[in-house]
Amino acid sequence: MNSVLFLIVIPLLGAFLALFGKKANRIVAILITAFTEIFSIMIYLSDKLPVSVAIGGWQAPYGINFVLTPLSVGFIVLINLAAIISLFIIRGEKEYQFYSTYLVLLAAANGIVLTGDIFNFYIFSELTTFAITALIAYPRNRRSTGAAIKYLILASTASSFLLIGIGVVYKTLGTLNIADIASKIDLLNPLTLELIIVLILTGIFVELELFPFNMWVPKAYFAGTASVNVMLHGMLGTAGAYIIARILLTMFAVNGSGMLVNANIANAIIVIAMLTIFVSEIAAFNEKKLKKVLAFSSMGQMGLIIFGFMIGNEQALTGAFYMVVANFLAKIILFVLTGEFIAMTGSDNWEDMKGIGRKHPVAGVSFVIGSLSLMGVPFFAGFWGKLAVIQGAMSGNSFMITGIVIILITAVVEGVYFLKISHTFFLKKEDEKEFNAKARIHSIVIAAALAVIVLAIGVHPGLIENNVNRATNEILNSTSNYVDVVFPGRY
Amino acid sequence: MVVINIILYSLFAILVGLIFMGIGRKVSARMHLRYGPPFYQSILDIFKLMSRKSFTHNFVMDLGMVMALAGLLGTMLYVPIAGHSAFISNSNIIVIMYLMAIGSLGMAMAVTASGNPNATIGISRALTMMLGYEIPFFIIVLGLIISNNSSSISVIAASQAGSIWNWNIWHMPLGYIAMEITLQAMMGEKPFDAMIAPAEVASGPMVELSGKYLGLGLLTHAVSIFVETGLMVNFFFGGGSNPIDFVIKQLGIYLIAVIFDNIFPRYKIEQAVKFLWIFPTGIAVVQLLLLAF
Amino acid sequence: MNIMLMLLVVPLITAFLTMAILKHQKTVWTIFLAVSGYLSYALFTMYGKWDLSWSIELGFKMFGKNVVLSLINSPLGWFFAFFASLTTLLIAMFSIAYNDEKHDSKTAPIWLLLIFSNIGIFFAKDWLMFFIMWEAMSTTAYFIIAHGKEISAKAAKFYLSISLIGTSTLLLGIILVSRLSQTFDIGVSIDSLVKLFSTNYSAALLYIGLFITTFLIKSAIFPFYMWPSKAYAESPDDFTPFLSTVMSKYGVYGLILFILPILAKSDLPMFGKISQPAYMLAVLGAITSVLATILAIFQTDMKKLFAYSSVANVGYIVMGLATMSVVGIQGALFHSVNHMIFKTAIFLSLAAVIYRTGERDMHKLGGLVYKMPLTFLVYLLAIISAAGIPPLSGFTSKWLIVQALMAQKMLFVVVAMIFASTGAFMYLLRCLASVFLGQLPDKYKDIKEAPLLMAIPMTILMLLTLAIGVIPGIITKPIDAVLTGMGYNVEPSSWTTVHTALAKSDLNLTYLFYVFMVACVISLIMYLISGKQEKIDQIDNYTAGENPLEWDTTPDRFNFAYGFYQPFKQMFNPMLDLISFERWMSSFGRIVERASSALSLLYTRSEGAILMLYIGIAILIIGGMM
Amino acid sequence: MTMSNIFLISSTSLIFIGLFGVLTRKNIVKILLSLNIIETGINLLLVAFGYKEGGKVPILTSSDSINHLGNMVDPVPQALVLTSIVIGLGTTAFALGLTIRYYKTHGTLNIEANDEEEVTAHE
Amino acid sequence: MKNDKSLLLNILAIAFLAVLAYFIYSVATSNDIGIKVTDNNVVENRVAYRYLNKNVLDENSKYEWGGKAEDSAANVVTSIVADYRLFDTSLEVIVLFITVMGFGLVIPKENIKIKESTELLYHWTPLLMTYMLLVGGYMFINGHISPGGGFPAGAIMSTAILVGVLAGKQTVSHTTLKKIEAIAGTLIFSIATLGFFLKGSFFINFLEGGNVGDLFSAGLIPILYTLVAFKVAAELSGIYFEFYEGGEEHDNV
Repeated sequence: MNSVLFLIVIPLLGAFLALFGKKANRIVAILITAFTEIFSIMIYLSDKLPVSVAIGGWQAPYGINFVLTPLSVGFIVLINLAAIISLFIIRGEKEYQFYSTYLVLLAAANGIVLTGDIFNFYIFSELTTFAITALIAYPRNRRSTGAAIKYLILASTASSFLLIGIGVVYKTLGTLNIADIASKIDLLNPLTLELIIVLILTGIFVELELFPFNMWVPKAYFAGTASVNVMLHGMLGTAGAYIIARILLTMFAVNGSGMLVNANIANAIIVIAMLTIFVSEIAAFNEKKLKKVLAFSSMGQMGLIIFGFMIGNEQALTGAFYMVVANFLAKIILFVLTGEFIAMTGSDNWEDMKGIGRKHPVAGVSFVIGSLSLMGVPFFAGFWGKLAVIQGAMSGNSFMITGIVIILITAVVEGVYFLKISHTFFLKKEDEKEFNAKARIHSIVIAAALAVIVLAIGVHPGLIENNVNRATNEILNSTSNYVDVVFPGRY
Repeated sequence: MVVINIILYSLFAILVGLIFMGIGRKVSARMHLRYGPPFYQSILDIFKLMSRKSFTHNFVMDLGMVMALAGLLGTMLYVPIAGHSAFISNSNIIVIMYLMAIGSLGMAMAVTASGNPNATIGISRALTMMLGYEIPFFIIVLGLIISNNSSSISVIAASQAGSIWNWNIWHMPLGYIAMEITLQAMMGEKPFDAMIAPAEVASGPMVELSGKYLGLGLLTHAVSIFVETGLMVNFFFGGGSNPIDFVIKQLGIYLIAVIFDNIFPRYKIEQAVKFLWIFPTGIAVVQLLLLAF
Repeated sequence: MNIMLMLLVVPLITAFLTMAILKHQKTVWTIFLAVSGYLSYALFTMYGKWDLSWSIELGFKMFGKNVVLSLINSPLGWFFAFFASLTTLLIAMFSIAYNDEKHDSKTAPIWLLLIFSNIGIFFAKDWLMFFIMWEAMSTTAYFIIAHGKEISAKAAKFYLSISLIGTSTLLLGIILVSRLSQTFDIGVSIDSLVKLFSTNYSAALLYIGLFITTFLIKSAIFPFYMWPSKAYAESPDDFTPFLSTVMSKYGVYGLILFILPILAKSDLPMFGKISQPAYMLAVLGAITSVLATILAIFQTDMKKLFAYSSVANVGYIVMGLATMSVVGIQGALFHSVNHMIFKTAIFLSLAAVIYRTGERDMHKLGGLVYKMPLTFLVYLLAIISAAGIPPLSGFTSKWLIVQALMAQKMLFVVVAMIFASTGAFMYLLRCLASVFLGQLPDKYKDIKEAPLLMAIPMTILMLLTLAIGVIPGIITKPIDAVLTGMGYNVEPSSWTTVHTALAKSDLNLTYLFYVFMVACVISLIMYLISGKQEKIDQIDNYTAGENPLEWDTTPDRFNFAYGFYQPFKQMFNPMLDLISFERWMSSFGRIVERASSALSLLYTRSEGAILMLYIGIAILIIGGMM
Repeated sequence: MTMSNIFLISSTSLIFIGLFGVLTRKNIVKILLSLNIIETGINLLLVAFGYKEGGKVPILTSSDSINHLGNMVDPVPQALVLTSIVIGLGTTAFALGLTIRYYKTHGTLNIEANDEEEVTAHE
Repeated sequence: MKNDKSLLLNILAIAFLAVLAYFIYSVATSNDIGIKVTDNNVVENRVAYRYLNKNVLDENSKYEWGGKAEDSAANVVTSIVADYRLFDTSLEVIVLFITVMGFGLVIPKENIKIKESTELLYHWTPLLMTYMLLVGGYMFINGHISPGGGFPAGAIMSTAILVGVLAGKQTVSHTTLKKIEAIAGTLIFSIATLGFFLKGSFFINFLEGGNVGDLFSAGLIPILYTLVAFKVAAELSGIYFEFYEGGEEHDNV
């Protein structure tokens, strides 16, 4: 399984080659991404999982290792899917920096998910930070520059906390391997453990778009083009969900049971998740810029997913994974279509997008399907996740009940603004002017295809049941499913 | 047989109603220190009106007036007259309440079809008034129904048979007082006659009616007097042992109404509704509570 | 193929089919008619086959088991589904004519989806199916109400927000209840809630409170009584009858399906003859009818007027249900059907008026009886039925409800019922007087009667309400099946007579009809034997015979509908201000919008990004140390 | 006070100074300066984590040093610091580049209350 | 700057730091059982001990000065950076690559003319450059036996080019630097991939290492360091060129 490194090496080689490629860059990027996607699917379908890959021949915990489990490879598949979609919807000629940066981002996103070493993880996350900053800054106008530098400063400050955390981990446990740390976490002094958790969480919560760590999010989404939005959401956001599952629920878990080792911190995270849901959905309610609405909604969904993860029972975990998939698919639909709509109307404001649904009914309906899925309406993928998370939260303490109430209240707000926006597309256009640009067929086809998948999962959740169950099982029994994979025979 | 019965009962009710109206006019005149027309004047009026040429605007007027009379006649047939009825029925109070509405509806339809503003204002007032008096009326009726555990007038009337002391007027005096006030409003007598107020809206609903339409309207009014007083007799005065007894009681009740009509000024419509919802309703509620607990 | 499945699949498939050929409106609506026809027929054949069912296992685990979605043909569900689809069939016929170039709402596919969820709600056997269909219904209805119009979208937003609150409470309730019974089955959950009532009264009350909230929201019962006035008024004219008659029954259905059995089986504190929760329900129904009636009286927009009228009627139904007696439930079910029939007739005739005139404000119309006599007749009979005047159908059900309330000694509730139903005369006549009667404005001089395709369903509805009024057995027989299915012991009802719990108070409606007919004949004879009449123009009369044209003026056309009940309204003005739930809702909406803008600003300025980061770290530290 | 504690305290102080600066300064260059101070602090901290009283450089010079491997300081933090330095360098370079662009587009180096969003859609 | 808001921010910052300080204090003084951050953990309990002993592959193996070992670099830090954790180092290269590219992307392209250098600088530059390049070269070649390595070497080499630029000498063009950068980067990863084809593992040190302490030892480390040095030098030098080498400016401002 050593060949899994191709998922990192090939994009990076491509990043160097892109310096010379002129027009062929896009094709090369698409080919590379297609390769990584197919390759990751092949790994996922092969029966060799789970397996730990030692890089450079040095066994863990001494060398750096990649851990291939159904969970991580499943996320890789999703990330690469988002990547290839983001390439397809690029509009206009792009310079080589764009593709080069994109390929680095692809490698880094894959690396974040696959790596089994915490310091390696830090480097990958720094790489994504730089790549994302470059991609946001790419248009080089006022909006994107402001967004990029603010993101960079925030992310760098946060990542210095992560680095300190890693230092403390090394100082106390003498190892950098995630599985090794997970198996030794019980040896730590409780307060030292809390220090480590706080430091590491600070580092990753910025990428996870959680309130109050997420001041950069709306600006970044708003400044980025549609394809960058898809990357931010589909690659970074999905990787973020994985990070939670891996760092919080595996590395810092009690005996590999999927429960955070420090119950107080778990409660604090739930508070943060609830705050995120509440703040982001309320903020989106009156927002007129469509991209910002979607950004806020992304934050809200992330809060929901983390809420599901932190509840810590099987039902809620299943729900959270369903939600990851549903949010991944639905939000990509919305971002792809938003890009098209903005290009067509020349305006960021959704109130100016009247008549699009009448001109392109398929696009309009796909948008509706995406938003319904995000709202958690039955027949769409998001419903099952929401149902299971709420059901799982019921078994928790009064804290969780508060969370349920917040979820339900914000679901109302979310429903109102999403359907309000969706319906705007079907209004009659006031002026008879033609649209600025034509919608591209392949974007609409992508959106429609994803919408069909959302619908299919919604109607028959059994489609991804096995995959989700594998992931849930892995988190709930991380000792046997993760630590044992890296260190066979330690337990 | 039943059909003949129905026709006879209808004619009887019309006749009684018209004679009551005549007597009422006579009594009013005497109170005004006038001589007044003969007691059969209303019957003569009917013949006169029916035989004259009349004006209509559209078929709704015709339909409405016919409907109004039919509705009141239908209502009348459900009111037991001293235990007698045109056909076997339980004479359900609720049915009577709703059947009476056909009369109002028909009348309202006919006169609004004329397009006259006065008529429309009159109708709007009449319906408002109706909302005003239905509440106390129904609360009184409810008391009767609760105490008898039946919504049949026959049962209510039968429960008062025997001595004069069995009459409900002694058992529920408050209810009677409320009913008396409400009856004033139901019959459209002062102080609750804002809907026909001749000085303000030129007789309101009747303004556009002429000839046979006015005649039909008068007939409707006659039957409604019969029905309303008949209900009162059945509710509070034992229902009467024979039709003569029944009619005499009715006459008594009607005369009380006429006397009040002559001594009171007129309420404005909103004052009337407020009054009805405060005093008779309040009294009736007290009565109801006394009965229920 | 299983017929239960067919009921779901046919509308679903045709929905997607019609989506593809949306441009050909006539074809689409004809398909819509065919589907409703098929559904009505299929449901008709299903009567009596109470063992039909269908279920599917989904690959999704809850409570350790795979989730199962299942349908069952229950008498209660059949009762609602059949009459709903019958109503839909008639509306569909109307819609073919209505949706021409000018009035095309393009909602047929979504409407088919709505019908799909409609069937699902009425036949659901488990809560998950129920919820799925419920939510599908809520969201699809939003798109139909909004139907691509900006003004409608605003009204629909109102509907949507309140409806989403309803689905949220439903979801919470379902999850709580099914956790209790460890399954989604509705029957089992009733039993487990009954058990909970004996052990933990307040928790059980909270559980059913969540469900009741949802049902009340959907049926627009107080305190959620005001959304219909917005949603009904702005929805497509041919959809309004469906919204008003079928969709307001979902809540009623839910109450009968779930709440009534629980309240009936549990041992609850009593208030008089019935339990306290049921009494509360009755009081809510009473408040609804009274408020809605008062509000209806003051409307100038005819669709808003009848929206409030619908609310009031559902209030009657809830009152009937809350009696918890056979007669009351019978009355409530009967009134549900009646309301479907007469309110459809009313809204269709109004739609015909709007179709011809394009006007919704009553005071801008008038005298249409000259031009649209058939529509007028339909409307007239429908409002007679709505007012509860015998011998039309509306009377029977109202009578049953009143009888049941009196038998249960719910004194003030029954007074409220009478108030509402008397008040109904006021608003019903207001619309009649100002739309059809009075003077015809000059601009409507050339309008025609409604087209044939519209006239047919309207006539059928008119005849239906008459037939049911005269022969109540048409409805009471199926109601017997429903009541038996709910576990009540009922005598088979007769075709002509309705029974009540009070002594000697039964009523033979056919007889009543005959009597009324004879009375009609008598008064007709009186009319015929009297002198001849002459038809003259309205103007001639009150211009005292002068011809305004000779004076070089045109006769003014008057309409007196504006401020029809002005004195009455002045009485109520202080109260109306007080109870304006709408104002509360919109002020709440404003608060959310302000909060939203403030938060949005926080993100826009972002100078506090690092500060917020530190605050986040502080939350983590402090949270961890606690 | 041991050397190790001096290292720890001084590095923590550096980090605190940097954190203070990042929050309170408005000028981007000053913020980046603060970030660099944090980085220096972290590097010192990491090295201090691996520090050992009287430890030697982890470079083999003779067979003698192989026999006293326990006297050497921990080499891993030093390797981490190497990486960390490069990342810090990258951050600074990129951020400064962005700052220059920021000055051009915004006409100021202040990060305070600026609204980037008046530009219309560019897609 | 000296307004109230700034004061508020100062107070908030101090409050936060106080919370943080208190937290760290309580962590340091915690009396609970378990490993504390302030404990002086012995190196034997850490992974570093195996690096020092060079017995990662075989726990019982020993090595001697001048003998063979699994990693024959005398500088243990180098052996970690460039062998045990080579993957991290390769990614560092990417970090530098992407940040410098990002820098080049965002920096406004303005044709800045460099002032004529002084005579002294102009004439002494070649000497200076040669010296610098030599020092750099020494560092990356000897990175595995003494302090040094690819990154500092690259930085020193890039200063040489900076001097050349400042002196106005035509040393290397920007395009050449790009090419060097790309080729070096490609080679690093090609070598990594080559390991997979030769030994079945990426980033493996597949060359037969020499003896501990020898110049020609540590297998691939010197080669990789060379490549890293060239790449870093090219990237850092690129930054200077970005400043004044105006190009096609297509701002969307």
